[in-house]
Amino acid sequence: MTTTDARTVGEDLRQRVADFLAEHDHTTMDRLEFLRARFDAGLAWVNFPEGHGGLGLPRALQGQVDAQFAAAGAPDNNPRGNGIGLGMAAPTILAFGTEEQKKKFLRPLWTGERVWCQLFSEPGAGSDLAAVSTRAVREGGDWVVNGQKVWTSSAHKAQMAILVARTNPEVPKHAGLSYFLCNMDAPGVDVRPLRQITGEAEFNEVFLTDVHIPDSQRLGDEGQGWKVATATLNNERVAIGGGAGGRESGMVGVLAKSWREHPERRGVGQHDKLLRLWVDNEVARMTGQRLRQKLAAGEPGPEGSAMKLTFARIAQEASGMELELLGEDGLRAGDWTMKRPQHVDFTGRDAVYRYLRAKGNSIEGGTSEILRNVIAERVLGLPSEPRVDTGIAWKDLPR
Amino acid sequence: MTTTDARTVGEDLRQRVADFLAEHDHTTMDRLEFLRARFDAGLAWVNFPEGHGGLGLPRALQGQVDAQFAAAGAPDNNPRGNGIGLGMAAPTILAFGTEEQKKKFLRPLWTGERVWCQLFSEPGAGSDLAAVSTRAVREGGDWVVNGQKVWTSSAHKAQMAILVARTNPEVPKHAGLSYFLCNMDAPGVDVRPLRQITGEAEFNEVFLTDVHIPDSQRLGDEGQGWKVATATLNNERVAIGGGAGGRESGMVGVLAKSWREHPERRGVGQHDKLLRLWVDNEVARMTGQRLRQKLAAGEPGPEGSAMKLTFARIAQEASGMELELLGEDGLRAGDWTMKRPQHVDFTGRDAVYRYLRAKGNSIEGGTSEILRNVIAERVLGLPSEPRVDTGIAWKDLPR
Amino acid sequence: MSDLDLLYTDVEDDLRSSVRDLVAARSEPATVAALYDGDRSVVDPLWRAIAGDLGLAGLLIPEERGGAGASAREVAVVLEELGRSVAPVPFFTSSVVATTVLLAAEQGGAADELLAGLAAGERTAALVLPLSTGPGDEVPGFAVDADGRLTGSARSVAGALEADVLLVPVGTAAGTAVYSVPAADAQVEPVVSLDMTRQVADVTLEGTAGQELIGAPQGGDAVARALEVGAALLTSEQYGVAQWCLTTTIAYLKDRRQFGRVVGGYQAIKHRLADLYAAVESAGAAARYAAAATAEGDADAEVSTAVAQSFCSDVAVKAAEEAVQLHGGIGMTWEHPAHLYLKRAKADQIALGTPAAHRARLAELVDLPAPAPVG
Amino acid sequence: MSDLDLLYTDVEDDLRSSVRDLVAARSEPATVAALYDGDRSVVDPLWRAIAGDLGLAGLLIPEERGGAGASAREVAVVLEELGRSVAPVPFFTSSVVATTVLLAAEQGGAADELLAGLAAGERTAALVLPLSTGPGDEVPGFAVDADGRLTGSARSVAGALEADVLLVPVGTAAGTAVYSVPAADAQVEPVVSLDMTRQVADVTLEGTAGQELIGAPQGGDAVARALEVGAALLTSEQYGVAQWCLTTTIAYLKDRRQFGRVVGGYQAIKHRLADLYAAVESAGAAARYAAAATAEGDADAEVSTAVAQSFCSDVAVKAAEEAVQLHGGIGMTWEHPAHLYLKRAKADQIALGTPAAHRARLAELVDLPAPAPVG
Repeated sequence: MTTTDARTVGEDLRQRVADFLAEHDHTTMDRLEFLRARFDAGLAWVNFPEGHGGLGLPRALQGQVDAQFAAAGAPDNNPRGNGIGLGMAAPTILAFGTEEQKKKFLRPLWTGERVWCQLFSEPGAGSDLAAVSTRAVREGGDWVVNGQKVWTSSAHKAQMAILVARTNPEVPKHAGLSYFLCNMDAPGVDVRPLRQITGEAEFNEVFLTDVHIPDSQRLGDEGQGWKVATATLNNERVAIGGGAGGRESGMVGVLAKSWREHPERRGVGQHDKLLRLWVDNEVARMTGQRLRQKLAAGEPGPEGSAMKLTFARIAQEASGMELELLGEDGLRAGDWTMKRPQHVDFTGRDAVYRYLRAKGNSIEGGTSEILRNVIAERVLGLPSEPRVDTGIAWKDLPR
Repeated sequence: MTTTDARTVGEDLRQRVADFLAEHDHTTMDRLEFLRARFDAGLAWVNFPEGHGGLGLPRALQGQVDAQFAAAGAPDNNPRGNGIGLGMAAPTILAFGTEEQKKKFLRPLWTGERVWCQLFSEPGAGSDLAAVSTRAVREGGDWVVNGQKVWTSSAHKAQMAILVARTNPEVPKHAGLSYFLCNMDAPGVDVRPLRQITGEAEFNEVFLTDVHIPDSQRLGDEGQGWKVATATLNNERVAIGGGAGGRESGMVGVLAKSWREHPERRGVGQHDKLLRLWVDNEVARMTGQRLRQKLAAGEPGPEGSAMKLTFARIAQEASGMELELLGEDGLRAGDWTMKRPQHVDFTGRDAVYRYLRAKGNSIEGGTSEILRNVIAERVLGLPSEPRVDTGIAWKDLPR
Repeated sequence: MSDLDLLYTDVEDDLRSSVRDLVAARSEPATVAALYDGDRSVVDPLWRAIAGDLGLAGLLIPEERGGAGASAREVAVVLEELGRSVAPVPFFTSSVVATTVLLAAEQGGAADELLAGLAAGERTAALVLPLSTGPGDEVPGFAVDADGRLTGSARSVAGALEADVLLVPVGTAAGTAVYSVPAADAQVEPVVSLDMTRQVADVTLEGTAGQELIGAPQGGDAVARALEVGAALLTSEQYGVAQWCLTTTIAYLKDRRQFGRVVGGYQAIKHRLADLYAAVESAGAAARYAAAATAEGDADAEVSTAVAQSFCSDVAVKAAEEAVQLHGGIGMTWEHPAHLYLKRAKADQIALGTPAAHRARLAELVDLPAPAPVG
Repeated sequence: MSDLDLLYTDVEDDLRSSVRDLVAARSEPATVAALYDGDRSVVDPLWRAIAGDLGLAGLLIPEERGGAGASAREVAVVLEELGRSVAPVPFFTSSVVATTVLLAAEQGGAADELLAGLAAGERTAALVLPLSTGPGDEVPGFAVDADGRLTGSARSVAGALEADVLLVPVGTAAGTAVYSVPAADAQVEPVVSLDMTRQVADVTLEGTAGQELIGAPQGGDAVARALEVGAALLTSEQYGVAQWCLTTTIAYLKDRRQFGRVVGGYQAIKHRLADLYAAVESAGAAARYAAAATAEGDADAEVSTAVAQSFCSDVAVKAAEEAVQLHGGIGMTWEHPAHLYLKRAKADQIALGTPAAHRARLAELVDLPAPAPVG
């Protein structure tokens, strides 16, 4: 598509949204009805195909549409409340779902009627996701699922889940998995808060006991679960690499503000370290800017994984340094009460919270160790780790 | 041995040295004759057996003997000029040599008549010493050796060498090695200086072309070379772990002196880094002091390998920082001329030399990477690296 | 800089065993974690057992004043063990810091009775200063009126919650004096703390009657000495914390498998653990050196304290951070004890002066001056 | 802080290729290493080819003054390539630093002829300041007498050995002026240098006749601007150095085997290379940002220069140090080119201000003041 074409398409789309808004008065219409109508008009995610909330247009045009709806004061689908659904479940359902599955699940997902969560990680399968031991056994038209999942955000709010389970333990571990769409209100689904070192519980453990899932909610072929899950996780990586703030964003901004506003906190010998962190943060901003320019120019760069490493390190060092600068105030925490936070604000709350929560930055969404492997192998072309589990049936692996 | 016994033994020994000195007037006697006599009297290395320069006494008593000879103004055997001979070849010959070999080689080694070097490393066998490809083939009563050795210090001054060569390529790599005592003046031994990044050549490459070694100079059994070489290298490690200076020893001392004497060099933002290095150096001193106390108390600690890691890091960081502090003077080097240094003085010469030479600290005598493996596996008990060369004949290994 | 003995004596090894056994029997991670939810029931019995049953509260107190007459060396061994178990007892605040203040009081004076009570494990004291106050820092004094009534406040005071008597630095024209105040007479406001195993409190006195134990300016010297000794010996606690983190992490990684292999067998992990091992062992030597120098009143004590504080504070934090990271997700959970050590390590880093502050102090001690300010 | 374009244009890609091809054809590690033994025969032909044949000497000079009218962006691409090959040419000293000084001279004045000569690649200039002088540093001026004769000296001057004309900062009552002196009239004493691929010299003038090119105080501004631009663009050279080190090391480790396995397959090595890759890519973005900000005269240029200098200087040194270490013994030999990059990287770290000096400058630019001195 040339630039001229793109401009025309953009103008057509703008007109289409204007027409929609003219025909649907959000000030009088029921919010949900309005959202459903927007979906049906292909203005939900314009890069999706027609009939599934989209128009088959470039993803880049979505921002324009969202901005136009927002400018008109129209209600949105609260995307922050359904990040896993929108960012991970939806593209996977689109890619691997049957026509019936797409029809059934995509619209309520987009409108937010159904919030989704992700039942992937297990106590014994963290970085090594293919090692999941949650079993799904076929019984008639259903699969009966037993097992334990962990690190599930939103599980206590979700109506649906994407689930990876083992359907065949007799084959090597990657080959014996299948992928399911699981109703969270099904009998046998037990969601328990998982308390973190901050005192609160962002995440959950989910215990699955004889949970029945109809075979019609299997996504992709039996045994194809690893492939489907990989597609889901690639969408996650895109989501993480995407965000980047401006100068003094993140924890360094908090630290710089504290330094400026409180001369009494300025520690002897800590000035150069502060400046190093400031420089690292600013270089990360520049690197992110270049990454976005490359993506926009159709040259996807491999820097995304590297940036996640950098962000985690900076957040951890800056928040650790902040406590040192605080001195007697650094010894005081905000609150250890077990709570379920509404959302996670890495740079919000108190300094002790920031320090502790930042420890998760190098674990969640791919540990820094795994990311270094990924960079070394996929970007630098270095050999992969010696594997001892290749070709061995899952049931025979040491655990 | 109780403390009382030890005191008696020490007194007896002191008397024995006094008697020797009374009987041998070093001011009139030929230096070499004096040293030979000292050897024959068992006062060379008192922990060696009688008949081989020793008296079978504890090694700890050697210092007393050396001090007594030094106090009397007697000539010494210039131990600095034959470090590999005294530190590595001698204990190995003692442990694995035949009676005839010990008789023939130990006395001229100790007196310094024969300087020794070590023909172990090869371009393709650095950390992985067992991969040496220098071949020794039996021809009648001799072995005929062909190959290339590298990183050989003192080869240009040495009369003898300890040599590891492959005598059987048909068996796995550790099993096909033998250990030889090689005359450096034998035909086919070609010593070439190996120039380093400092410009000078401390080390040599040694090319061996049809070099004949009589079978009587094989040390240990045929195929036992790995075991003998390991014993040699353990002696090296003891030698490296042993040394430790006082406060502000090494490169940090140079840096601290420069900082004190040149206020104009004190870099903004570099004060805390200087102090960190000073602290690290001082902690290394304390760790070394504790290590020596443990050794003396018969509790050998595993800290030696860790200390070599630390020393290398500190030397590299401190010498790098010194150049930054020097500014315009840091851009000036001493001398790039190819030379053969008489001895290596890590903290001597100019700052550029110190910076470059320190890079070798984490490579020579076991790279820092190998030392971390050693600590992880032998001290912490973590699994060893997956091996792909076990049980495969050397000739079939990929190279 | 003498050649201090850095090894442990047999007596010290025995002492270590008895502390370790007692703490293992009376305190476990789950009960320690409960402190964060406000359940402090583990504290009193554990402290009574350590102070009274084992008689450790009087270690630093000479026999003629009712104590055990031991030295900083033995105290350091106890602190190593208490660090290794993040034990929530006021041993450091009462038996080290407050006791060192009182030892400066002249024998036969007002402090004798209190010292005897501390030695017997019957009383517990705390010095009313922010826990973050380091050696050489300015000590803000409380005000005293003509009737000996004290007024003032101090934030983030450690040990105040467990103490029955507070030692209050008081500013006078002649310098700093030290008064005692019954804790019951003071406002001691618990603070939600980074480290709830050594929970801090805000202490306020509003015309509270106090008794002068050490006059001015000797009281200032006593407090300075207590901060010096406290800083020196806290490093042994930090070493204990670091050691627990290292050994626990290694044990976990020898067992945990991912991708069919034991995680501790992956080389990048091995190398990190090797580096951490080197750091922790070095911290052990530095802490031991500081304890020995303190015990012997060595001329080198101040330098070795600054060195050990700079080094051990950061190693303990590093070890705890690595423990959380290398445990993967489980290390981020409340259920796993790693967070207890992370919080203690981070609080200890701030306690008695940050590493950077100790390096700034070291710069003066060893004549490595800061650059002149620019412009 | 505008959204500067950080990508390379097609024109820049072509420029890169032609520089790379030319340097590859005319310079190789062994001839570069020969510089350290005093054989400088590689320098002149290579520089003539770059300055004349490729016409790169006039990149920064506007077309109306005889140059190519390109910008700092294109210059940065050239510097990346020259860094990648440690090319021993005075492009940076003459075509970047000295040229930027002269561009401040009014058109129609005494500098025109020299600029035209530089643009044509027929002449080569050098600014007579220590290479270590950074933006904002005090610039010591030479003395001038009433007859325009200059006296003074400067140590560790880069580019002076290759220059036929020297630009001399001269201190006057009105500030700094810039004079030119034929290099042949000056004492230019070669110095055995850390980086012999950019060998420095000591320059002494003893009553040497000079010509005023830029009067005072404009000359001072011109020099300051040249240091600013030089610092910004040197980071692209540093990125080139770092990139060579990373790619060469990876290539070696994909081939080198120890213990039967490719060394690049050991996880600890992989993780170090992954971290180094992240650093080098980030350095590329920072250098590119500084070049773009300089080219566009962006308000953010000074900040981005300080940021890039702080970051890229250390990354280049780190990459070169890792290259030496990860090549094992071979990286310590004279025969392997790694040392050429280590020496260039270390000299570049000092050149135009150390990273710490740039951070101190950054502190003022972004209002993060140093702590008040204690006591």
